[in-house]
Amino acid sequence: MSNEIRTLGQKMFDNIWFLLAVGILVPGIFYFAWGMLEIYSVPPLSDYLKQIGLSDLLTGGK
Amino acid sequence: MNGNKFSNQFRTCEATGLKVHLPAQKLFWVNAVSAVVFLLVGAIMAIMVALTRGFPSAHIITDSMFYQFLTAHGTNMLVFWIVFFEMAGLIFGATAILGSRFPAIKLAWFNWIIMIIGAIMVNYSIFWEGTDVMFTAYPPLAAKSPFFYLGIVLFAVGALIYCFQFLIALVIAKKEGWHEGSLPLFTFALVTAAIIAIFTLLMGAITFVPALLFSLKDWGLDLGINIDPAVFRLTFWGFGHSAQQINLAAMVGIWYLLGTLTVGAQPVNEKLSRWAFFLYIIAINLGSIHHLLVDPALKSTYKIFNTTYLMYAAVIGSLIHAVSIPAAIEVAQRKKGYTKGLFQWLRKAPWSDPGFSGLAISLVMFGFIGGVTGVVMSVEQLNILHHNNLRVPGHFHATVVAGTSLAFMVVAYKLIPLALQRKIVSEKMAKIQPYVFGIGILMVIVGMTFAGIMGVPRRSWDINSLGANIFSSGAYSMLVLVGIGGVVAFIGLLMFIVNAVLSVFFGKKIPSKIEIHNPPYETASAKAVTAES
Amino acid sequence: MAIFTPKNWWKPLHRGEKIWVYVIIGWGIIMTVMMPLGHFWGQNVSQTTYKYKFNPEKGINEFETIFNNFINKYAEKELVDGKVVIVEGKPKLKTEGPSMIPIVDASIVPKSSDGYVHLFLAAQTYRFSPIFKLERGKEYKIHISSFDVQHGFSLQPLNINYQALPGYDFVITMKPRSDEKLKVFNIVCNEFCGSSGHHTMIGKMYVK
Amino acid sequence: MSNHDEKEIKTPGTFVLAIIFLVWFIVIYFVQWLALSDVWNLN
Repeated sequence: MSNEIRTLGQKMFDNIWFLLAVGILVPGIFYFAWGMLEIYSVPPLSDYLKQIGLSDLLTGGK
Repeated sequence: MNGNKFSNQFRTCEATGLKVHLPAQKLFWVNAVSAVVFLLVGAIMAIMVALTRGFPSAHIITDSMFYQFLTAHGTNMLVFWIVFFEMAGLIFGATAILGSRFPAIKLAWFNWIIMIIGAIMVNYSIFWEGTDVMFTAYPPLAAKSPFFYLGIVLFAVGALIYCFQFLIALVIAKKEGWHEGSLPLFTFALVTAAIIAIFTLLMGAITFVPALLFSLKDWGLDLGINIDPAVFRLTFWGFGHSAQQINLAAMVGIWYLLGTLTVGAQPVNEKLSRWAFFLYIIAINLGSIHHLLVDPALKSTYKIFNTTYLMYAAVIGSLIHAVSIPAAIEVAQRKKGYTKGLFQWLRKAPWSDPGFSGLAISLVMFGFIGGVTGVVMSVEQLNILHHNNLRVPGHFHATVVAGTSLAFMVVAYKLIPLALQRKIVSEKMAKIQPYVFGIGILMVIVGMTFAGIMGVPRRSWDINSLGANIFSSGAYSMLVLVGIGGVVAFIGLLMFIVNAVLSVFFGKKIPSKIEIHNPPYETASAKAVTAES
Repeated sequence: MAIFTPKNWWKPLHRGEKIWVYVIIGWGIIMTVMMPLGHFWGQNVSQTTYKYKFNPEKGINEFETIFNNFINKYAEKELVDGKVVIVEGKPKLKTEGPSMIPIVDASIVPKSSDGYVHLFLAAQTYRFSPIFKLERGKEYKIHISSFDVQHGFSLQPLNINYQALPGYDFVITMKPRSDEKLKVFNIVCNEFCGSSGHHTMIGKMYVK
Repeated sequence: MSNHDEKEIKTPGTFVLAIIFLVWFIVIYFVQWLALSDVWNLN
């Protein structure tokens, strides 16, 4: 019974720890890690305004 | 019967022959009953919210009450009702379906206790402290006290331990010899749900633990933490939307289960169905990005890559189920002799069985409305027409309410006799309940979707207060449809709640044999134990 | 059955199943290609974002400074007999509506060195400020951000929706179409921003 | 358990339903793109 031949695909799908690892890693990398990288690489506004010649808006202002 | 170390008390279900682990049955009971209690709270909130939105000039409740109630509606329905029911489902799928025992019963009780404390804390914070930050709780908007965040964290921790316990229960079932070979498809669906849930709850921890620490300054403990709104949104939706993908996986599993329980359907091709679940596991959580498609801070490459779910892998998964479930039913029905024409099998299906009618309504509404609108609104460019207007609730009422909640309700009609040994009090009411609820919620969905197309924002107490002539009269009549549909759906929901509660407490008890069972299969570890003793 | 399992279920698909799988994979590819196509034909949602220091508890944030300078410079002033009215040493601004929203005529804002007219739109509880007067057929870069909590920017009746976050300046290129007949557009907040006034939060845009 | 392994399974009804669904899906999808092109011109 237990020593019957099962295909590799069936073994893969029967392995819940493999499924768990895939299910955490794929969204963990593509969604979460990449997203955090995007957010932390947003350039600062003041540099941009200086670049387009609006630096006079950056000071004073009350 | 000679017991070995693994033997446990079981009850055999007369109708199905399934063995139910007795300690697990109690756990199933508390989780299912908790789910229905929070469903009732959410339902009362739902009718108030629907009437307020449907008839904005009537001002049925005040503005601050409306936002509190909407917060309560979201959290109780989307989190407490559904997750408690899913925990009950995990226990059922790991024990009764496999004929196995549930390990670490005491830990499981501990999980339930912290989940219930968490859920009560959140409701306390909403109703007594007036927290009205919505289900989303975007900072810098803050709840009235740390109880709100603490409640969510506690609830999530309890659910997370449950998920791991479920996975371990499967390993134990095999190791001790309760079950052999591959998992049944229904349990495989629950594995998918549990894996998605683990990712979800980890993201939930990353989101709400900092929010909790930040909010501790209300109690005089300033930890100097700042929460970046963009980061919160990213991690929150990793939690908030993935939580709905748990529902999806659990619901599809229940569809297969209902197909089996009602017409004896068997999956036409196990490999194909399992591939579809595997596509969910790898790709579906990327879809959380579609809440952030019109957000600043994220660039198009990232948005497009994620919102395609790895080239629509998850959508392909759903389209596979969309065919393999009806195909399984068709094959089973044709075998019974309903072979005339294209659709005799469908016409002669048991439409008066809530399990079947609920399955059909849930499948059609989920697919034709929920799934299609979901894919459309998660196209990066098209999202600009959808973001935060009433089309979004229109979409998720089709998926989570007409799809998941209805499937959960009708499977409850099957599980109460099977797992709780109680007869359903009113079979007649159960028969019409899916139709009443389905019609009501369809009106809500249509109303919301078309009002959203005409620009009506979601989460607004009274769109008149923006000024006259901002929205067309068509938008107002669509809101009326939401109000009326809300009433009908509420009646349908009450029919379920009353029937389920009465059955669980006062239903006729179904007698069944209680016996000590040994694991039916010999395994290496079981042999080792017998050798020791 | 869904509750029992055959031992070896890794079996090839039937012909009908195979066809269906090919069809849906094809549909998936079509949908995947649509988004980059739209993107490269000019439908870029996520144009540009810049971040700034946002710290609501420690006084005024950077965007507020920029915004105040912008308003002081370009907002329409109250005139009496052709002279600007001065209140407490400051020129009094022309405002509209109960929440006293200043008005900026975009035609007096000069082009920046990148060739665009840059306009600043602030969302705050519970108003959008200022009211812009735009010209048909001209392209503008509108900086959208929030002073306090998260807000939604929903341009009605076009039903174009964006998210406004504090700490992030979302720069959106907008061009009122030359064939557009509407003269008044409303900006509705569609992100919950507070129970006492979220449903009243509205701004306006005029197109000449 | 599954005893229809060898012979070809015939599910014409499901096939029709699936085609109806796919057509509905495709129509809704492209109608939305048309709606978008109405408010957002392509360059």
